[in-house]
Amino acid sequence: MGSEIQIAMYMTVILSLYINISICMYGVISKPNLIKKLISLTILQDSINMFLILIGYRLWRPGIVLQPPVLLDWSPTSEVLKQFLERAVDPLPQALVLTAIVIGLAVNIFLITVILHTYRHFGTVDMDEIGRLKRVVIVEETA
Amino acid sequence: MNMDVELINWIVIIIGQILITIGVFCDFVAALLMIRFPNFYIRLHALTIGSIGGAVVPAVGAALIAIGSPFLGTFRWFLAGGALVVALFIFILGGAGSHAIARATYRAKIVEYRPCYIDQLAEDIGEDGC
Amino acid sequence: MLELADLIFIMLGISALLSVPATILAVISRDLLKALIFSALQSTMYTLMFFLLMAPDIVLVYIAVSIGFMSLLIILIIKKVGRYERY
Amino acid sequence: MESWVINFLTIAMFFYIASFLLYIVRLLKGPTISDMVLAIDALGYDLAAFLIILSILFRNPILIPCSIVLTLWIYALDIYVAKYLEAKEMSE
Repeated sequence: MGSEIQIAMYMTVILSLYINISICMYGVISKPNLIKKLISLTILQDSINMFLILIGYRLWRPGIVLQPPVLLDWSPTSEVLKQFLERAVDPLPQALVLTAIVIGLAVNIFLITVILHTYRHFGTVDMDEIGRLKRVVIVEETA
Repeated sequence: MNMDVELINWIVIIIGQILITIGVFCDFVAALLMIRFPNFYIRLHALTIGSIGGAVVPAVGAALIAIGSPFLGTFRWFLAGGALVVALFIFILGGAGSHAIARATYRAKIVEYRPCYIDQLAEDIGEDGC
Repeated sequence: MLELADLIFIMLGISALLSVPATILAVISRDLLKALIFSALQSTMYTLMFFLLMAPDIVLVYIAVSIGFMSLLIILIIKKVGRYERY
Repeated sequence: MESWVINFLTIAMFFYIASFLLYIVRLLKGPTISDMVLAIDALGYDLAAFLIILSILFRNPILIPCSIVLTLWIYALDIYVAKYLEAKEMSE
Protein backbone atom coordinates (compact mmCIF):
# COMPACT_ATOMS: atom_id res chain seq x y z
CA MET A 1 0.00 0.00 0.00
CA GLY A 2 1.04 3.55 -0.57
CA SER A 3 1.49 6.19 2.09
CA GLU A 4 -1.19 8.55 3.42
CA ILE A 5 -0.64 11.38 0.96
CA GLN A 6 -0.85 9.05 -2.04
CA ILE A 7 -4.21 7.67 -0.94
CA ALA A 8 -5.49 11.19 -0.20
CA MET A 9 -4.49 12.38 -3.69
CA TYR A 10 -6.07 9.29 -5.28
CA MET A 11 -9.35 10.06 -3.53
CA THR A 12 -9.04 13.70 -4.69
CA VAL A 13 -8.76 12.57 -8.32
CA ILE A 14 -11.79 10.30 -8.03
CA LEU A 15 -13.85 13.01 -6.30
CA SER A 16 -13.04 15.67 -8.91
CA LEU A 17 -13.91 13.24 -11.70
CA TYR A 18 -17.31 12.70 -10.06
CA ILE A 19 -17.81 16.48 -9.87
CA ASN A 20 -16.90 16.81 -13.56
CA ILE A 21 -19.39 14.12 -14.54
CA SER A 22 -22.20 15.71 -12.53
CA ILE A 23 -21.54 19.18 -14.00
CA CYS A 24 -21.52 17.77 -17.52
CA MET A 25 -24.80 15.92 -16.96
CA TYR A 26 -26.29 19.24 -15.78
CA GLY A 27 -25.02 20.87 -18.97
CA VAL A 28 -26.41 18.15 -21.23
CA ILE A 29 -29.85 18.23 -19.60
CA SER A 30 -30.37 21.90 -18.78
CA LYS A 31 -28.67 24.04 -21.45
CA PRO A 32 -30.91 24.76 -24.45
CA ASN A 33 -28.15 25.39 -27.01
CA LEU A 34 -27.24 22.31 -29.05
CA ILE A 35 -23.53 23.18 -29.40
CA LYS A 36 -23.25 23.61 -25.63
CA LYS A 37 -24.83 20.18 -25.25
CA LEU A 38 -22.20 18.80 -27.64
CA ILE A 39 -19.29 20.33 -25.68
CA SER A 40 -20.70 18.96 -22.41
CA LEU A 41 -21.10 15.51 -23.97
CA THR A 42 -17.45 15.55 -25.10
CA ILE A 43 -16.20 16.36 -21.60
CA LEU A 44 -18.46 13.66 -20.11
CA GLN A 45 -17.02 11.08 -22.48
CA ASP A 46 -13.44 12.04 -21.57
CA SER A 47 -14.15 11.83 -17.83
CA ILE A 48 -15.54 8.32 -18.17
CA ASN A 49 -12.46 7.30 -20.20
CA MET A 50 -10.28 8.69 -17.41
CA PHE A 51 -12.12 6.48 -14.91
CA LEU A 52 -11.34 3.41 -17.01
CA ILE A 53 -7.64 4.31 -17.16
CA LEU A 54 -7.58 4.94 -13.41
CA ILE A 55 -8.86 1.42 -12.81
CA GLY A 56 -5.92 -0.11 -14.65
CA TYR A 57 -3.28 1.84 -12.72
CA ARG A 58 -1.30 0.33 -9.88
CA LEU A 59 -0.24 2.23 -6.79
CA TRP A 60 3.46 2.94 -6.41
CA ARG A 61 5.47 0.77 -4.14
CA PRO A 62 8.94 1.82 -2.97
CA GLY A 63 11.74 0.65 -5.21
CA ILE A 64 9.64 0.02 -8.30
CA VAL A 65 9.67 2.32 -11.33
CA LEU A 66 6.40 1.94 -13.21
CA GLN A 67 6.59 1.60 -16.97
CA PRO A 68 4.10 1.67 -19.81
CA PRO A 69 3.46 -1.80 -21.26
CA VAL A 70 6.29 -1.83 -23.79
CA LEU A 71 9.28 -4.18 -23.78
CA LEU A 72 12.43 -2.18 -24.44
CA ASP A 73 14.84 -5.09 -25.07
CA TRP A 74 15.28 -6.61 -28.48
CA SER A 75 15.79 -10.16 -27.22
CA PRO A 76 14.24 -10.47 -23.75
CA THR A 77 15.44 -13.19 -21.44
CA SER A 78 13.18 -14.79 -18.85
CA GLU A 79 14.65 -12.62 -16.09
CA VAL A 80 13.77 -9.44 -18.02
CA LEU A 81 10.26 -10.75 -18.68
CA LYS A 82 9.71 -11.47 -14.98
CA GLN A 83 10.89 -7.97 -14.06
CA PHE A 84 8.59 -6.53 -16.74
CA LEU A 85 5.59 -8.34 -15.29
CA GLU A 86 6.35 -6.82 -11.91
CA ARG A 87 6.57 -3.31 -13.29
CA ALA A 88 4.01 -2.89 -16.06
CA VAL A 89 0.53 -1.41 -15.69
CA ASP A 90 -2.53 -3.27 -16.99
CA PRO A 91 -2.79 -2.89 -20.81
CA LEU A 92 -6.42 -4.05 -21.22
CA PRO A 93 -8.20 -0.77 -20.19
CA GLN A 94 -5.82 1.18 -22.40
CA ALA A 95 -6.82 -0.83 -25.47
CA LEU A 96 -10.48 -0.42 -24.49
CA VAL A 97 -10.17 3.37 -24.10
CA LEU A 98 -8.25 3.68 -27.38
CA THR A 99 -11.17 2.09 -29.22
CA ALA A 100 -13.68 4.22 -27.28
CA ILE A 101 -11.94 7.50 -28.20
CA VAL A 102 -11.93 6.71 -31.92
CA ILE A 103 -15.59 5.61 -31.95
CA GLY A 104 -16.47 8.74 -29.94
CA LEU A 105 -14.88 10.90 -32.63
CA ALA A 106 -17.10 9.27 -35.27
CA VAL A 107 -20.22 9.78 -33.13
CA ASN A 108 -19.33 13.44 -32.56
CA ILE A 109 -18.89 14.08 -36.28
CA PHE A 110 -22.33 12.52 -36.88
CA LEU A 111 -23.85 14.77 -34.18
CA ILE A 112 -22.28 17.86 -35.78
CA THR A 113 -23.81 16.90 -39.11
CA VAL A 114 -27.23 16.53 -37.48
CA ILE A 115 -26.88 19.94 -35.79
CA LEU A 116 -25.94 21.55 -39.12
CA HIS A 117 -29.02 20.08 -40.83
CA THR A 118 -31.22 21.21 -37.94
CA TYR A 119 -29.87 24.73 -38.33
CA ARG A 120 -30.54 24.71 -42.06
CA HIS A 121 -34.11 23.51 -41.52
CA PHE A 122 -35.22 25.69 -38.61
CA GLY A 123 -32.82 28.66 -38.71
CA THR A 124 -31.82 28.29 -35.07
CA VAL A 125 -30.09 25.80 -32.78
CA ASP A 126 -32.03 26.66 -29.63
CA MET A 127 -34.16 23.76 -28.38
CA ASP A 128 -36.93 26.00 -26.97
CA GLU A 129 -37.22 27.90 -30.26
CA ILE A 130 -37.33 24.65 -32.20
CA GLY A 131 -40.10 23.31 -29.98
CA ARG A 132 -42.13 26.50 -30.43
CA LEU A 133 -41.69 26.41 -34.21
CA LYS A 134 -42.77 22.77 -34.31
CA ARG A 135 -45.86 23.59 -32.28
CA VAL A 136 -46.75 26.43 -34.64
CA VAL A 137 -46.41 24.14 -37.65
CA ILE A 138 -48.62 21.46 -36.07
CA VAL A 139 -51.32 23.98 -35.17
CA GLU A 140 -51.32 25.40 -38.71
CA GLU A 141 -51.66 21.94 -40.20
CA THR A 142 -54.55 20.90 -38.00
CA ALA A 143 -56.45 24.18 -38.38
CA MET B 1 40.22 5.95 -21.02
CA ASN B 2 37.33 5.28 -18.69
CA MET B 3 38.23 8.35 -16.64
CA ASP B 4 38.00 10.56 -19.73
CA VAL B 5 34.50 9.33 -20.58
CA GLU B 6 33.42 10.00 -17.00
CA LEU B 7 34.82 13.55 -17.15
CA ILE B 8 33.12 14.29 -20.49
CA ASN B 9 29.82 12.99 -19.08
CA TRP B 10 30.13 15.30 -16.08
CA ILE B 11 30.90 18.33 -18.27
CA VAL B 12 27.89 17.64 -20.54
CA ILE B 13 25.61 17.18 -17.52
CA ILE B 14 26.76 20.45 -15.92
CA ILE B 15 26.14 22.35 -19.18
CA GLY B 16 22.67 20.82 -19.42
CA GLN B 17 21.87 21.76 -15.84
CA ILE B 18 22.93 25.37 -16.44
CA LEU B 19 20.59 25.48 -19.47
CA ILE B 20 17.70 24.00 -17.47
CA THR B 21 18.28 26.56 -14.69
CA ILE B 22 18.11 29.40 -17.23
CA GLY B 23 14.92 27.88 -18.66
CA VAL B 24 13.21 27.55 -15.28
CA PHE B 25 14.08 31.16 -14.43
CA CYS B 26 12.72 32.40 -17.78
CA ASP B 27 9.57 30.36 -17.34
CA PHE B 28 8.81 31.73 -13.88
CA VAL B 29 9.51 35.31 -14.98
CA ALA B 30 7.28 34.86 -18.03
CA ALA B 31 4.44 33.55 -15.86
CA LEU B 32 4.76 36.57 -13.55
CA LEU B 33 4.89 39.00 -16.48
CA MET B 34 1.88 37.36 -18.11
CA ILE B 35 -0.13 38.41 -15.05
CA ARG B 36 1.45 41.81 -14.52
CA PHE B 37 1.41 43.22 -18.06
CA PRO B 38 -1.56 45.47 -18.78
CA ASN B 39 -2.28 44.97 -22.48
CA PHE B 40 -2.53 42.23 -25.10
CA TYR B 41 0.22 43.57 -27.37
CA ILE B 42 2.62 43.80 -24.43
CA ARG B 43 1.72 40.28 -23.31
CA LEU B 44 3.08 38.95 -26.62
CA HIS B 45 6.53 39.69 -25.18
CA ALA B 46 5.77 37.42 -22.22
CA LEU B 47 4.70 34.64 -24.60
CA THR B 48 8.02 34.93 -26.43
CA ILE B 49 9.96 34.65 -23.18
CA GLY B 50 7.83 31.69 -22.13
CA SER B 51 8.12 29.75 -25.38
CA ILE B 52 11.71 30.39 -26.50
CA GLY B 53 13.41 30.88 -23.14
CA GLY B 54 11.15 28.58 -21.18
CA ALA B 55 10.72 25.64 -23.56
CA VAL B 56 13.47 25.57 -26.20
CA VAL B 57 16.38 26.10 -23.80
CA PRO B 58 15.28 23.42 -21.24
CA ALA B 59 14.62 20.96 -24.08
CA VAL B 60 18.20 21.35 -25.33
CA GLY B 61 19.42 21.07 -21.74
CA ALA B 62 17.40 17.88 -21.20
CA ALA B 63 18.90 16.45 -24.40
CA LEU B 64 22.42 17.15 -23.08
CA ILE B 65 21.57 15.57 -19.71
CA ALA B 66 20.20 12.48 -21.48
CA ILE B 67 23.38 12.19 -23.56
CA GLY B 68 25.63 12.45 -20.54
CA SER B 69 23.91 9.99 -18.18
CA PRO B 70 24.74 6.33 -18.91
CA PHE B 71 22.29 4.95 -16.32
CA LEU B 72 19.46 5.51 -18.80
CA GLY B 73 20.69 2.67 -21.03
CA THR B 74 21.18 2.52 -24.78
CA PHE B 75 17.91 4.29 -25.51
CA ARG B 76 19.20 7.61 -24.23
CA TRP B 77 20.21 8.52 -27.81
CA PHE B 78 16.57 8.19 -28.87
CA LEU B 79 15.57 10.39 -25.95
CA ALA B 80 18.13 13.07 -26.86
CA GLY B 81 17.05 13.07 -30.51
CA GLY B 82 13.38 13.43 -29.56
CA ALA B 83 14.17 16.32 -27.25
CA LEU B 84 16.10 18.12 -29.98
CA VAL B 85 13.20 17.62 -32.44
CA VAL B 86 10.79 19.12 -29.88
CA ALA B 87 13.15 22.09 -29.43
CA LEU B 88 13.28 22.67 -33.19
CA PHE B 89 9.48 22.48 -33.53
CA ILE B 90 8.86 24.95 -30.71
CA PHE B 91 11.54 27.27 -32.14
CA ILE B 92 9.75 27.39 -35.49
CA LEU B 93 6.08 27.12 -34.52
CA GLY B 94 6.05 29.42 -31.49
CA GLY B 95 6.94 32.50 -33.49
CA ALA B 96 4.56 31.58 -36.31
CA GLY B 97 1.62 31.00 -33.98
CA SER B 98 2.08 34.20 -32.00
CA HIS B 99 2.42 36.17 -35.23
CA ALA B 100 -0.83 34.67 -36.55
CA ILE B 101 -2.80 35.44 -33.42
CA ALA B 102 -1.41 39.01 -33.20
CA ARG B 103 -2.27 39.72 -36.84
CA ALA B 104 -5.80 38.38 -36.42
CA THR B 105 -6.32 40.44 -33.27
CA TYR B 106 -5.09 43.61 -34.97
CA ARG B 107 -7.18 43.11 -38.09
CA ALA B 108 -10.35 42.26 -36.16
CA LYS B 109 -9.87 45.29 -33.83
CA ILE B 110 -10.70 43.28 -30.72
CA VAL B 111 -8.18 45.03 -28.45
CA GLU B 112 -7.71 48.78 -28.52
CA TYR B 113 -4.15 49.68 -29.55
CA ARG B 114 -3.19 51.92 -26.65
CA PRO B 115 -0.85 53.63 -25.64
CA CYS B 116 -0.17 54.35 -29.30
CA TYR B 117 2.88 56.34 -30.30
CA ILE B 118 3.34 55.18 -33.91
CA ASP B 119 1.28 52.83 -36.10
CA GLN B 120 3.01 52.23 -39.39
CA LEU B 121 0.73 49.41 -40.56
CA ALA B 122 -2.33 51.66 -40.44
CA GLU B 123 -0.46 54.35 -42.37
CA ASP B 124 0.47 51.81 -45.02
CA ILE B 125 -3.10 50.59 -45.36
CA GLY B 126 -4.36 54.14 -45.68
CA GLU B 127 -6.14 54.68 -42.37
CA ASP B 128 -5.01 57.33 -39.93
CA GLY B 129 -2.74 55.88 -37.27
CA CYS B 130 -3.32 56.84 -33.67
CA MET C 1 10.78 14.04 2.90
CA LEU C 2 8.87 13.87 -0.36
CA GLU C 3 9.72 11.01 -2.66
CA LEU C 4 9.19 10.95 -6.42
CA ALA C 5 6.08 8.79 -6.04
CA ASP C 6 4.44 11.28 -3.66
CA LEU C 7 5.29 14.13 -6.01
CA ILE C 8 3.70 12.34 -8.95
CA PHE C 9 0.51 11.73 -7.01
CA ILE C 10 0.45 15.39 -5.94
CA MET C 11 0.72 16.47 -9.58
CA LEU C 12 -2.11 14.09 -10.47
CA GLY C 13 -4.33 15.63 -7.78
CA ILE C 14 -3.49 19.22 -8.76
CA SER C 15 -4.27 18.64 -12.43
CA ALA C 16 -7.53 16.89 -11.53
CA LEU C 17 -8.51 19.80 -9.29
CA LEU C 18 -7.66 22.33 -12.03
CA SER C 19 -9.89 20.54 -14.52
CA VAL C 20 -12.96 21.25 -12.34
CA PRO C 21 -13.14 25.08 -12.77
CA ALA C 22 -12.36 24.64 -16.48
CA THR C 23 -15.37 22.35 -16.81
CA ILE C 24 -17.60 24.69 -14.80
CA LEU C 25 -16.64 27.71 -16.93
CA ALA C 26 -17.01 25.71 -20.15
CA VAL C 27 -20.57 24.74 -19.22
CA ILE C 28 -21.63 28.11 -17.77
CA SER C 29 -20.13 30.72 -20.14
CA ARG C 30 -22.42 32.32 -22.73
CA ASP C 31 -19.71 32.81 -25.37
CA LEU C 32 -19.26 29.55 -27.27
CA LEU C 33 -15.69 30.38 -28.37
CA LYS C 34 -14.71 30.93 -24.72
CA ALA C 35 -16.34 27.60 -23.87
CA LEU C 36 -14.18 25.99 -26.55
CA ILE C 37 -10.98 27.48 -25.09
CA PHE C 38 -11.91 26.30 -21.59
CA SER C 39 -12.58 22.85 -23.01
CA ALA C 40 -9.07 22.97 -24.52
CA LEU C 41 -7.67 23.75 -21.04
CA GLN C 42 -9.53 20.74 -19.64
CA SER C 43 -8.10 18.59 -22.43
CA THR C 44 -4.57 19.77 -21.63
CA MET C 45 -5.02 18.87 -17.96
CA TYR C 46 -6.38 15.43 -18.91
CA THR C 47 -3.38 14.97 -21.20
CA LEU C 48 -1.03 15.49 -18.25
CA MET C 49 -3.08 13.03 -16.20
CA PHE C 50 -2.98 10.37 -18.94
CA PHE C 51 0.78 10.87 -19.18
CA LEU C 52 1.23 10.43 -15.44
CA LEU C 53 -0.99 7.34 -15.47
CA MET C 54 1.49 5.68 -17.89
CA ALA C 55 -0.62 5.56 -21.02
CA PRO C 56 1.41 7.14 -23.87
CA ASP C 57 -0.61 5.50 -26.65
CA ILE C 58 -3.80 7.13 -25.38
CA VAL C 59 -2.02 10.48 -25.13
CA LEU C 60 -1.02 10.24 -28.79
CA VAL C 61 -4.62 9.66 -29.88
CA TYR C 62 -6.36 11.89 -27.31
CA ILE C 63 -4.40 15.07 -28.15
CA ALA C 64 -5.13 14.72 -31.86
CA VAL C 65 -8.81 14.02 -31.31
CA SER C 66 -9.61 16.38 -28.47
CA ILE C 67 -7.42 19.44 -29.13
CA GLY C 68 -7.17 19.07 -32.90
CA PHE C 69 -10.25 17.67 -34.57
CA MET C 70 -12.95 18.66 -32.08
CA SER C 71 -11.68 22.27 -31.97
CA LEU C 72 -11.67 22.42 -35.77
CA LEU C 73 -15.19 20.98 -36.11
CA ILE C 74 -16.70 23.13 -33.35
CA ILE C 75 -15.08 26.28 -34.77
CA LEU C 76 -16.51 25.43 -38.20
CA ILE C 77 -20.01 24.97 -36.82
CA ILE C 78 -19.74 28.12 -34.66
CA LYS C 79 -18.89 30.05 -37.83
CA LYS C 80 -22.10 28.76 -39.42
CA VAL C 81 -24.43 29.06 -36.44
CA GLY C 82 -23.41 32.15 -34.51
CA ARG C 83 -21.17 32.85 -31.58
CA TYR C 84 -23.37 33.83 -28.65
CA GLU C 85 -25.99 31.91 -26.77
CA ARG C 86 -29.46 33.37 -26.54
CA TYR C 87 -29.53 34.35 -22.87
CA MET D 1 25.85 10.93 -10.76
CA GLU D 2 22.40 9.32 -10.86
CA SER D 3 21.06 10.75 -7.59
CA TRP D 4 22.53 14.19 -8.46
CA VAL D 5 20.63 14.34 -11.76
CA ILE D 6 17.40 12.99 -10.26
CA ASN D 7 17.46 15.47 -7.36
CA PHE D 8 18.14 18.40 -9.69
CA LEU D 9 15.25 17.51 -12.00
CA THR D 10 12.92 16.96 -9.03
CA ILE D 11 13.66 20.46 -7.74
CA ALA D 12 13.14 21.94 -11.23
CA MET D 13 9.66 20.37 -11.38
CA PHE D 14 8.37 22.59 -8.54
CA PHE D 15 9.06 25.79 -10.45
CA TYR D 16 7.34 24.39 -13.51
CA ILE D 17 4.21 23.57 -11.51
CA ALA D 18 4.20 27.06 -9.95
CA SER D 19 4.43 28.75 -13.35
CA PHE D 20 1.64 26.51 -14.70
CA LEU D 21 -0.62 27.76 -11.91
CA LEU D 22 0.22 31.38 -12.75
CA TYR D 23 -0.55 30.81 -16.45
CA ILE D 24 -3.90 29.28 -15.53
CA VAL D 25 -4.74 32.38 -13.45
CA ARG D 26 -4.26 34.50 -16.59
CA LEU D 27 -6.33 32.05 -18.63
CA LEU D 28 -9.25 32.22 -16.22
CA LYS D 29 -9.03 36.04 -15.92
CA GLY D 30 -8.30 36.99 -19.51
CA PRO D 31 -10.63 39.72 -20.75
CA THR D 32 -10.61 38.81 -24.45
CA ILE D 33 -10.27 35.64 -26.53
CA SER D 34 -6.75 36.55 -27.67
CA ASP D 35 -5.38 36.67 -24.12
CA MET D 36 -6.79 33.23 -23.37
CA VAL D 37 -5.29 31.76 -26.53
CA LEU D 38 -1.96 33.37 -25.61
CA ALA D 39 -2.05 31.77 -22.15
CA ILE D 40 -2.96 28.34 -23.49
CA ASP D 41 -0.11 28.61 -26.04
CA ALA D 42 2.46 29.27 -23.34
CA LEU D 43 0.93 26.49 -21.20
CA GLY D 44 1.16 23.97 -24.03
CA TYR D 45 4.72 24.77 -25.03
CA ASP D 46 5.97 24.64 -21.44
CA LEU D 47 4.08 21.38 -20.90
CA ALA D 48 5.96 19.91 -23.87
CA ALA D 49 9.30 20.74 -22.22
CA PHE D 50 7.98 19.44 -18.89
CA LEU D 51 7.06 16.07 -20.41
CA ILE D 52 10.67 15.61 -21.62
CA ILE D 53 11.96 16.15 -18.08
CA LEU D 54 9.36 13.68 -16.76
CA SER D 55 10.42 11.06 -19.28
CA ILE D 56 14.01 11.37 -18.03
CA LEU D 57 12.70 10.90 -14.49
CA PHE D 58 10.69 7.80 -15.50
CA ARG D 59 13.76 6.45 -17.39
CA ASN D 60 11.64 5.65 -20.39
CA PRO D 61 12.20 6.91 -23.94
CA ILE D 62 8.83 5.70 -25.23
CA LEU D 63 7.09 8.75 -23.70
CA ILE D 64 8.90 11.27 -25.93
CA PRO D 65 6.54 11.32 -29.00
CA CYS D 66 3.74 12.70 -26.78
CA SER D 67 5.48 16.06 -26.54
CA ILE D 68 6.07 16.27 -30.31
CA VAL D 69 2.37 15.67 -30.98
CA LEU D 70 1.36 18.15 -28.26
CA THR D 71 3.49 20.90 -29.84
CA LEU D 72 2.06 20.38 -33.30
CA TRP D 73 -1.58 20.37 -32.21
CA ILE D 74 -1.26 23.43 -29.97
CA TYR D 75 0.02 25.28 -33.05
CA ALA D 76 -2.98 23.96 -35.01
CA LEU D 77 -5.42 25.29 -32.37
CA ASP D 78 -3.68 28.67 -32.62
CA ILE D 79 -4.13 28.81 -36.38
CA TYR D 80 -7.81 27.79 -36.18
CA VAL D 81 -8.71 30.53 -33.72
CA ALA D 82 -6.71 33.17 -35.66
CA LYS D 83 -8.43 32.21 -38.91
CA TYR D 84 -11.85 32.39 -37.24
CA LEU D 85 -11.20 35.83 -35.77
CA GLU D 86 -9.86 37.25 -39.02
CA ALA D 87 -12.40 35.75 -41.41
CA LYS D 88 -15.41 36.78 -39.38
CA GLU D 89 -14.53 40.44 -39.24
CA MET D 90 -12.80 40.94 -42.58
CA SER D 91 -14.60 39.10 -45.40
CA GLU D 92 -17.29 36.40 -45.03
